[in-house]
Amino acid sequence: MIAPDTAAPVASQEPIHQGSFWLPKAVSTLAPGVDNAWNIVMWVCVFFFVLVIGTMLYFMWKYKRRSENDVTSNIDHSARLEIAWTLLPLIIVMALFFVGLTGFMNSAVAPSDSFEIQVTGERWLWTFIYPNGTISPTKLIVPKGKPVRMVMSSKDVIHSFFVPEFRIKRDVIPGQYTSIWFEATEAGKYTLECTEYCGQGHSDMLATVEVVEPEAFKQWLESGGEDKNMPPAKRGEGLFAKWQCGTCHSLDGSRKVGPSLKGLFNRDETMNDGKVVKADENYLRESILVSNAKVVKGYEPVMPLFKDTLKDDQVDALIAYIKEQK
Amino acid sequence: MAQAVADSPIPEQSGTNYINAQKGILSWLLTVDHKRIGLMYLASTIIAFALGGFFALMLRLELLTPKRTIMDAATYNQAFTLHGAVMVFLFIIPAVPGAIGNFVLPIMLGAKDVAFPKLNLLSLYLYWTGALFTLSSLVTGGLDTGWTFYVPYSATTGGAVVKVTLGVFILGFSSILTGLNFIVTVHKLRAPGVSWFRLPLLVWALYATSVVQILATPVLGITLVLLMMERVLHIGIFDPALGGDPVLFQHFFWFYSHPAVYIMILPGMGIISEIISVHAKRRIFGYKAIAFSSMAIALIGFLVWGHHMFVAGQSHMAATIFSFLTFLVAIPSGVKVFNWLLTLWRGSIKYTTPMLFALSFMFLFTIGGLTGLFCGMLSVDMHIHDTYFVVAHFHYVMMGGTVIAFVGGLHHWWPKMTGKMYGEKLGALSCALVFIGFNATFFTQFILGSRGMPRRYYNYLDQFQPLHQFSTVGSWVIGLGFIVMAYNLLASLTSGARAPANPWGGKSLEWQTASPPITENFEVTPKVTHGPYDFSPEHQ
Amino acid sequence: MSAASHAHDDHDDHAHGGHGKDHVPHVLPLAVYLGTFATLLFLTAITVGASYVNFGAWNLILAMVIATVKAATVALIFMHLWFDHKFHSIIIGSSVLFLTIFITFTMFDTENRGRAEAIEGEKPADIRNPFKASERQADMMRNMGPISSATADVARPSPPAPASAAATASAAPVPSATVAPSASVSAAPSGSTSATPAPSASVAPSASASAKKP
Amino acid sequence: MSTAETTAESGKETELSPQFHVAHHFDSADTQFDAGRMGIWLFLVTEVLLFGGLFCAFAIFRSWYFDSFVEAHHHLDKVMGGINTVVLISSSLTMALAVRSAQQSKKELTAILLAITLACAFAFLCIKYVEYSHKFHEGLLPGKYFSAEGFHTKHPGVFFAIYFMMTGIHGVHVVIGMCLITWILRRTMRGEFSSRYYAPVEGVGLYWHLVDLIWIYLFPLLYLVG
Repeated sequence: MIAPDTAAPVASQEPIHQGSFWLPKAVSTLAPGVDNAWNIVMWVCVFFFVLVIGTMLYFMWKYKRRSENDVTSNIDHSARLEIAWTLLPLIIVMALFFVGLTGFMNSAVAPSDSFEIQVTGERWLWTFIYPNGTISPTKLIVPKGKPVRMVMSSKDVIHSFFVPEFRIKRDVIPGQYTSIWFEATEAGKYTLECTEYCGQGHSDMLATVEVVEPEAFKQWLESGGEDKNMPPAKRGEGLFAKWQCGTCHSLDGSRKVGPSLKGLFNRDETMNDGKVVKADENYLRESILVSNAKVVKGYEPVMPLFKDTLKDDQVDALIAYIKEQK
Repeated sequence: MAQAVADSPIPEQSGTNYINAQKGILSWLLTVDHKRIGLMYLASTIIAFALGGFFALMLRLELLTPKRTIMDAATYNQAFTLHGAVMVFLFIIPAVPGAIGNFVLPIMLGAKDVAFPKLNLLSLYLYWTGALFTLSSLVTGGLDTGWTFYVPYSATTGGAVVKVTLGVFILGFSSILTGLNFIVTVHKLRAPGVSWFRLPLLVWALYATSVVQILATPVLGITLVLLMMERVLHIGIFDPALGGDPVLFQHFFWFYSHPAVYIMILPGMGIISEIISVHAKRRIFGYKAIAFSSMAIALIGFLVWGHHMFVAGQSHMAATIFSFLTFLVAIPSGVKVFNWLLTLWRGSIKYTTPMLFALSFMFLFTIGGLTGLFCGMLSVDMHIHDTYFVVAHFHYVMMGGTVIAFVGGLHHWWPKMTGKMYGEKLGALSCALVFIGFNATFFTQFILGSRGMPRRYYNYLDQFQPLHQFSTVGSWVIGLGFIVMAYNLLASLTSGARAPANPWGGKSLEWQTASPPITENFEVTPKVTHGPYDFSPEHQ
Repeated sequence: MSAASHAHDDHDDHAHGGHGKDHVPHVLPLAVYLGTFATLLFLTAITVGASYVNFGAWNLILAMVIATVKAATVALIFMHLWFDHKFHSIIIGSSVLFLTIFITFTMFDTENRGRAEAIEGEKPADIRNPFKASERQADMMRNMGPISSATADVARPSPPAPASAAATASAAPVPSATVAPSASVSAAPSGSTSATPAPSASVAPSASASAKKP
Repeated sequence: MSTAETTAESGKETELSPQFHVAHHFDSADTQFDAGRMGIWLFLVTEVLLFGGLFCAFAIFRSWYFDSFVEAHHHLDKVMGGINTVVLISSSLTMALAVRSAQQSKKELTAILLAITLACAFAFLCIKYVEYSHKFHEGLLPGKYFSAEGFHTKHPGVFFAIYFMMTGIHGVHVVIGMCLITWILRRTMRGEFSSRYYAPVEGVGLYWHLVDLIWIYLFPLLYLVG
């Protein structure tokens, strides 16, 4: 069963599980293809490395200068040799190219029956939208053994969708859709990293990919990702963790990218246009949904707009949780 | 450095030479002598290298622990951006053509100076102006976009992006002028008897580099102008909201920046051809093959820039074409390495410091070049793109290649430049330190990268900490190696033995004149009768 | 190069500012210049005239051909390329060649976007919210060839994943009823940007395009 | 046209271009001039590629937003563009004739022709100013500032972004050309150029012809075809 979202916030990030010395565990159908391409080019390089450096070391030992008037060879070219070490490497690298191409083509076009999830990347938060409207930030839950196709676009700068265990990576670009697909072969939790530099929180822009059995996935999907009959404040706490509000808003009064929420409720806040506003329920609701409407003095309007992603009951739960922050 | 050279009390040489021909700061700042301009380029680029190296050590220090160690995320982002920008635009592109090329190329051709001496000085002043603009971002607002300035981040973030883009735009002109000067010099100012196939291979390499500088740098110019227009006037060519395309910026940027990595490596390869042949006292093997592979690298280098964008939303057709051509550009580099290898065969190798650097270049550049095959394969690149594997690859090729070659060339021509001999033991020690430190730092990064550690990460997963710590210790050893080298070279200025005209027994023209040479390079323009690597007995 | 033989008896002394023989310029007759000028004006007239006629795609090609002929005339005669060292022609020729490489290789990318995956050719209507589809996009996606739920149930050769999850999960092409969280905001009195309750049908380009099997 | 004949014809007893000596590192005047010309041609390569970036952007966005490009280019004034083309071509002629007369050591004729070229360049800029003010007035501005009505295609802003970048940078190069021509004009008045030494005139001439050459491509692409 998938832990409901309102469980305690994810303590530490999921590690990348190592498969071999070099590569992480192979958990998608594409991974074996990439791994054997890796092994092929690895052994080709080791062979050429040993050949070149071994010869060099041998020459260094054999032809070191014995006396100042050593007579050195005058042979300074051989057309056959030049042709040999042009054509042979050419053939080898062409083979490498085709090995790389096959793997790439498999990953380029998703199977037609793949399950589609829409991914939006925005500054330091991954959000996954399922076809039935369920929205799950920072946690991508996918069925095992079923091709899943991510259709991605960014809301601000370029990010990149990288799951080491699935060996897939594709940039997420504003103003354009990009797509990548995978079929997970093993249940478990894996890390999704952003690999295109996107600013201060680039290294915090992680998400967890949870591969689950298809039945568990179906139940989770129907439940819309959370159970409704929890006390609002508790649900608010879960949502606060799920949407990673903590990266910008602290609860202990310290200043981060956004203002702290400690003792915020019903306090008078001065906006950057000088007006003083009471932080009542309406102010909190509006600041969550349309954050750039009112910005506290001395802060930047960088908070994402949640008006299309958070439902009313979720906003109420969050407000209940903020009220508790004394 | 140049100041130390100019003012340090070099014991009175028997004759006058280009250093003591005129005295005083103005004689240096307004000189049109290619050797003095070369020395000033040397001093400026070494200061830039020290600054870039300092940033590198700060980065590695920060990565000792997964979370915050010594600086916060914003400072870290500025540090890796400036490390990249300073090292690429202020050191590795101008250093070899500017410092060693300016000094050695005219003498190797038997010419008195480069074709346009005043343009050469203008190139130096443009370098200083560009450096000023770029480094001014240190104090005003900083720059945290990475040295690649990817849009839309660079078009929307705060900081001194316009200042640095202007700085790099001016540095581009400095690079164009140097390239232009070298091409005309090689065509028009060869001494009698110096045919195209009697040119030293460093001249071929610098010629190929200049061709790339002329053809590629203007596109960087227009890219930066469009970026500045994007930021200031929001014209919308790169801004998706206004109909533009961020990936188009990457095409424009990499159309310059990939040939730029060949601007970086080709002069280094030229230096290696010189050092290996002279210190193995053997004719270079496959002269024509090496010369033509320099030109081949320069020209094919223009067809492959898309391999930086395999996963960047580029069409799959383009990715396939670029991957195919990327493998073609690997062939000439291979040909060069094999020919250098054969130059050692039946040679008489003397393990002087330049030779030690050349041999470590062979080791490191081979690893760098081979790991390029990983990045060229489309499916493998899907996994290792923008991870530490790519960081390790380009450090092996840029630092293990160009920097080691530059330092080897510096030691090789140090007697010619300063008239002083450096200490061989300290030189060997510095080479060993740099070699060991380099491998410790960057080979671990191959492992980090293939295990999934992304690039430009301030916080990283705990599982990568041991490897990062090992890499940081390695970077300290590199730092130590360069400090020993700096001490060794600077000390030689004051207490070094007087250098003979031809300490290594080289056969190319620069060894046939005094060290340090007179301002005119040669009393009478030499008449050349045979190739630059003719160590055969009758020409002993 | 052995110790370069010092040619002491070299007669035309290079050492300092050779007086050597003067440069004799190559001067063209006036008629050549006026002829080129007339050609250029004539070609300009043709290209302007041709632009009023609609040849479809040929307009661009014709304009480019005429422009190249004019450019070549200016370069060969006004800029003396015809009478100059051949290397100067190679220089300017190489610049045109590398410009062509730059344009064609970049267009390998921009012209072929969306050929492997149709979705990659599409541009979202609203950057800030890429998956709140505009009507045009939804229609386009709809008639991209819907995946009938039948195909989704075909038992796959690989371990037979229970089809039930796939059936319900695969996006039915019909705009799904569940309305995305309607952002009904009890408009704060002063909120200038109160988001009107937008019943955003969350059909985005989610009907996965009928991409070809790999 | 040997040197002796031109000296007699201009009836000047003063020695031609007295201030000119072959530079110490060149072995003859011919090599020095060839080197200078090759240097300028290499610089022209960088100019071609600088504008090349804009032509590439034009090509890509034209193929993407073909309808907005065609619609937007109707708003450009073909007549003004045509006049500008004729103006630039004639300035190219007068520049070439100026180089020719410098080669024949005809100081006055060179000065007159250079002045005419300057005048043409100035006329070009005036026409450009008229066009720009018309566009500013109608709101046909690049990217964000595009505020003209009556457009039913999506991206006319991109067309005007490229239009302003291309003609803007070309205009900057015309201004640089005018400064260079003024510098050459002053040196001609001081009698520095003759059949012995006219390299700077030829160099500026090559630069000016390239500026004209860029416009020869700009005009059909932006004004006629769009």
